[in-house]
Amino acid sequence: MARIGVFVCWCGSNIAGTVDIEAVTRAAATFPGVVHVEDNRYTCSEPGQAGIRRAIEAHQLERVVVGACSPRLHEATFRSAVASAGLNPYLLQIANLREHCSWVHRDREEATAKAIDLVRMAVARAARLTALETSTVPVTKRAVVIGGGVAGIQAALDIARAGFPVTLVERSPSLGGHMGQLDKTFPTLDCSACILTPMMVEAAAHPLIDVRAYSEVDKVEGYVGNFRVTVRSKPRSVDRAKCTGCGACYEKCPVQVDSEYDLGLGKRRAIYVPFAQAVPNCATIDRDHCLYYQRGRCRICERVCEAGAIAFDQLEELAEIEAGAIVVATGYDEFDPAVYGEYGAGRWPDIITGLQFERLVSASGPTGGEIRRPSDGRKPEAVAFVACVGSRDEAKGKAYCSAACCMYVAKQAMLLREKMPDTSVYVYYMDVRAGGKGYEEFYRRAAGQYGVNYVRGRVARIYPSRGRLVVAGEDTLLGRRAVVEADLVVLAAAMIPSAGAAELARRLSVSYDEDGFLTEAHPKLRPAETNTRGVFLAGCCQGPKDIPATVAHAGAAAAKVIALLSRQHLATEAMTAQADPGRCSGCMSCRPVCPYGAITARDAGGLRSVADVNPAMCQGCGACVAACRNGAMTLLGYTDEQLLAEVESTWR
Amino acid sequence: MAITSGGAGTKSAFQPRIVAFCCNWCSYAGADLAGTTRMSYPATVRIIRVPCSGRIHPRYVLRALERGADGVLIAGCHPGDCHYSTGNYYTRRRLLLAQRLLTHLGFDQGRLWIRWISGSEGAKFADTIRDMSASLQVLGPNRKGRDQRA
Amino acid sequence: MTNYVYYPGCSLGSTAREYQRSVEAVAEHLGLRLHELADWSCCGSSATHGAERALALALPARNLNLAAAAQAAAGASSDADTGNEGGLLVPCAACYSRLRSAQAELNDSRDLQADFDHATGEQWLGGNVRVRSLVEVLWRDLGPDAIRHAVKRPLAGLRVASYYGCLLVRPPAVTGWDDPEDPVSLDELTAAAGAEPLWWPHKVECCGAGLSISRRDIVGRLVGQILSEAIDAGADLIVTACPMCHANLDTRQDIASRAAGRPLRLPVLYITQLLGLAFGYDQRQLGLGSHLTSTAAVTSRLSASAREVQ
Amino acid sequence: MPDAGQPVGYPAEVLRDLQQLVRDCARSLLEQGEVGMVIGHRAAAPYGRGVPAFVTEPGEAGQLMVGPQCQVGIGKYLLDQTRATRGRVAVIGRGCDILAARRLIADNRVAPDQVLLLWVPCAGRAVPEAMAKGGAVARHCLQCDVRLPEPGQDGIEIIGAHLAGALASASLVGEGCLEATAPRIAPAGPGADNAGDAGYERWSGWFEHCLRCYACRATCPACNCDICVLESRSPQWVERSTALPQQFMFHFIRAMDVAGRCVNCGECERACPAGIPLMDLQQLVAADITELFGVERPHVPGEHEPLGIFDARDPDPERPARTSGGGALS
Repeated sequence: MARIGVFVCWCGSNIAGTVDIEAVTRAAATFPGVVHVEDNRYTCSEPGQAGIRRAIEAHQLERVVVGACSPRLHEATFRSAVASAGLNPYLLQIANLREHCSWVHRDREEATAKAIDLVRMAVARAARLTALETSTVPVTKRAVVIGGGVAGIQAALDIARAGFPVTLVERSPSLGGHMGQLDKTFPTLDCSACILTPMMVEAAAHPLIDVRAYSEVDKVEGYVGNFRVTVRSKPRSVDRAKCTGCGACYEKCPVQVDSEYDLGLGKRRAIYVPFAQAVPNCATIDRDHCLYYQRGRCRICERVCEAGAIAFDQLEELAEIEAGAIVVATGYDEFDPAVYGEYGAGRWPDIITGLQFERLVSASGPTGGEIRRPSDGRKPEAVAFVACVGSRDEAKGKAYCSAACCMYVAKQAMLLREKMPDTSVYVYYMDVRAGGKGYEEFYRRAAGQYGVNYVRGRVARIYPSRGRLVVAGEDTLLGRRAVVEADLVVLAAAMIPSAGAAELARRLSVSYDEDGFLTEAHPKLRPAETNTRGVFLAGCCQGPKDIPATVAHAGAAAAKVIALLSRQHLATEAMTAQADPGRCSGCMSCRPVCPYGAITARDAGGLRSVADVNPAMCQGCGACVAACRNGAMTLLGYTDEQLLAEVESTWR
Repeated sequence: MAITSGGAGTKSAFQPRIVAFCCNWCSYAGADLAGTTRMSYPATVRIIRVPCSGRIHPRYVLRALERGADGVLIAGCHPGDCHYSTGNYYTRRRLLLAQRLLTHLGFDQGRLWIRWISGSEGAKFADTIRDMSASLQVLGPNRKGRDQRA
Repeated sequence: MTNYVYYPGCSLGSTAREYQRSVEAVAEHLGLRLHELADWSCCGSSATHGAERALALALPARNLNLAAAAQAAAGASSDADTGNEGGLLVPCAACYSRLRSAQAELNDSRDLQADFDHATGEQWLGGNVRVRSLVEVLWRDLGPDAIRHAVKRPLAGLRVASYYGCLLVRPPAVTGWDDPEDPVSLDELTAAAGAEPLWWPHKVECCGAGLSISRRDIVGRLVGQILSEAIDAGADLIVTACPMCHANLDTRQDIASRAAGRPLRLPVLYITQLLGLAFGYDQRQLGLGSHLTSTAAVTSRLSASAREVQ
Repeated sequence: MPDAGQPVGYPAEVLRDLQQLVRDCARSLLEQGEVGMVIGHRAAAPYGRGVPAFVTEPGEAGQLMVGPQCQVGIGKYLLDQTRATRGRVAVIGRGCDILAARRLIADNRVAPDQVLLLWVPCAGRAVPEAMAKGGAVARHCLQCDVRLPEPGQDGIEIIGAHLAGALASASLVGEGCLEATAPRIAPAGPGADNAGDAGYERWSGWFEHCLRCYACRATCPACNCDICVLESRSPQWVERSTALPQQFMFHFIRAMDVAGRCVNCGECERACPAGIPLMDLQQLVAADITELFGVERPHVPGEHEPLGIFDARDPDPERPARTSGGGALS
């Protein structure tokens, strides 16, 4: 039987006022294993802690029970006191005599009786406590950021500026993401490229940032502090070191292809740089369309390239990167409005999406910023915007609100009115959601001084008639049909997680919701973290966001990464689950309930496999213990023996 | 619960015994808050602190009754707010089923309470203990599955 | 030869005789064996389903129960997963919609089933009767190719606006065999018959049949818009599969013209009449004479194009 | 009314054909070396009851039998035999035997590639005592929905599919035995005989006779741990004593651990020497799982255990349980 010391705290009159301390100490002395009892006015005070240390030495105490305030207040305090006396800090048990007793009961007799019970429970539990050690794992001082849009760039820059190396992985040939396609940004109407380009350039130039564009994450192994990320770099067929981005190659290239950057509104060549400010400014050959790869001849680009950068035989490269933390910034895609047959997107060329309109209005766009109909190049006399296409529609689209559309529609409407004051602009909307600094004012300006006609109601049908587009909807405020003849219709399509995000999430064992957005660790308190320790979220991969929210989110993720990477070692939880390989029969019922993917099946030989908990990933919730039928799984610090000891001693 | 009599202090003939398993992050904190805001509830409850309600095996319920409890409270974070994100969802399934099983065996459903109490719901914790005590007083002492030594 | 339990519905015996006749002709030509449902009664659509929900469920449910029995007897499959065999064939879009909706509602709720049992004194058995629209059967079971092969006289040069109306393909949860907003089944059938289907915007706009008697002003406007769009699209005629729509579009062209402020004259045929022509049946067999708006334009055009062929 | 000799349900000729098919199948499997062992049933003296047969030689295949006399479940023997046998092990059994095998596979106790499952149509397991009174099958067989093989399941072959029809319509209960085959406990609830005190007394009555022989655990395919919590001394959940509280704890723990994993094979109850209606209890729990969590056929081992997953819309103990929409007619 372990030698137990009990320390009862008066907490001034907070406990002593209602609880008969003397009676408690008298009772405590009779509990099995108790060899020393004392009481202090304030056990948490320096003299009080000194008393504990003295007693541990004087009476060779092996367990310490403190009857005082809530362990949520002073557990840490007393643990260090116990530790300073050379005892393992986890050999301490606290009885909550204040919050759970003296403060909630008025009757001295009842309160005292309960206090005695609480101390008995604590003593019984203490007798079964075991020494626990927090092991540590080293931290690889590098972060991998997946996704090179504004979120990824922001996160990468913040981390690099704090002095940690970053690998920035981007799927497409250039950084920039969707923000790089935008013309102006709300609510300031400043030029998107003007704020994004410097960030892209700094990221590319930063000595600590290794930009790997035209690359994808193949595999992720390991755990917090010790990830191994396999990055596959697709062959550009151009030597990045030699290419100067002069453009000679794509001026001469004979093949024309729809430009991804211009969303099909403009053309690019088979060898191309997606856009003028692309980073890295290096050409890429689209092997699916290049004549040489398809038919074996041409090679004009090779001839005209003075730098001799063309490398037709380039192979894809696999790189394994050791990293301590991972930031997911995979962003969003546009919802395909073709789902709405009644809107005719995809059938009629003059019905376009919000992102396409950005290209149409952008000076770097296919029309040089002149707004013309894709069909006949005519300038539209009337333009209709339809908000919430795919958003807030459980029937055909997504249940959620895409957050940015209301504002960008207002912005696009303003830009239109600025460029062509004679063009009338209509906006069909459900509600205008302008919850952001300066947003409501911005929307008011659009509807007011810019003279944009806002029509509250959903559009039922859009169809061509006499060379124009009839937008038939309802004005729910006036309660009548609202039919408009427009020359151009812009559908504000919903944001959905970018293609492959869910697949990536599975590789990271990060959960995602039914819409495919990655799940944060806590909706309010840990919005940039995931339940997989060491994996963080930035931007729209977690849910629809506008640029300010995305940048803030990315900064938050970066801060978490910096905090993690600035540690030499990570202390693992001391109170983690542990599978007894001798008892485990390998049914793995524990695995699905673990929110951290910390449990794996380990071959135990002889056709047997057993559960194995990675202490670095385990957070000690104990769900696996309740899922385990035969008691092979235990949670250190909350073992069945310890809890049962409490249950069995609740009443005399 | 309709009955609210038999609150703190009343020395009625029978004072029920409640064993409460509270998750550290929400319900245990809620109980703390009830204290710091000086609420009062009957001294009928003994709280056992666990990291998450998901740690609790249904076995504990019967064991508590076996060892003299008249009622058992399992308290965790509200569904969706679990500190470990999903623990209490499993608790909900497991203990709802345990409750059914107990009734199939002839136990009174009212012996097991499952409640979601957040760290800010000190009042809810106090009310829960008050209501539970009252209804257990109506049910009377638990004989079923009870070890006579307890 | 495929067997179908056949539910004609009230209109096919009265205002839509020509639909009845053309359906039978087409069925015969395509080898669909129709067994009329014995003792069938009103499906509860139009008047009832707006008036009283209880009756609007009890009436169709009764017919579905009969169908279940009939199917069992006829040995036609009543099992959803045995492919394209059999089912309860309903030519009228309104009847089809009512029967399907009621069935879905009852299947979803034990309480409603109990109420039905209570109300009718029989037990709900209609749960897995396959209620099939005629168009669905022609388009899905047989398919455009089969139609194409059955064609004797291609309707070359005929420009057709297919009008689906509100009930044929809606709501998707209940029908689910064609796009509710941009359906194509009728268009593909007309194309199979050698005619030229036109894309036009008012395929599924409401024609106001429900208000045909009470609010002629509204009906005039709605029919006016539909006819104008069809005419502007260059249609020679409209085809439909709904007696309600047909009656409305066919008989309201005067007030429609008044409402639109332009003369609107356009023949409205049932899809089966159109197919019948392509299959070589003559106008009388198909009841082409019984329309208020003359179908002469169509038939003359056909004979014209036929002559060109010779 | 069939006489005592003739088995309930199985028409004699069907039984004969089925038996032949089973023997031929087993023989060829062993001859071709497809498997190292076939687990089935063989007749044992003196009453000709079916006992487990572990056939390793083609010559022995002739001793295999099928039918109502085969009361013992054989699926769980895979646990030992797959470890003891070189080559795959085949189970030729009824739906419940197949489910038992699938339970072991789902629990990672047996590797799918170690076993070959052959599903034989079934008309229930006879209850020995009922033979005299015209014959009856075990109560849980009446609720059984896997008597006839379900085609198209990978890793499972079907024997005698063409004979299933004949068994589908088979009568399962002789007139003399209707009462004997009625469930012994009804769902708890208003008026139910095991609700509240009355129910507790009934269970006490049953549990008083529990010998703690562990036969229920030994035969249960869902109880397949190598080391059992019911025997653990630390933590000690159940004492060796057979005092009533310990009995309740014992059976509560077992019922809870098997909840959502029980394959409805009825082995626990068949093996129980004290005649405790353990299967009825499990069926109540299974019904709860379906009602509470919308899990259909919880006795069929699936990808997840019902208690190993959750649905955010599960009924909440703080709010009254979901109810179906109110009626519109009448």
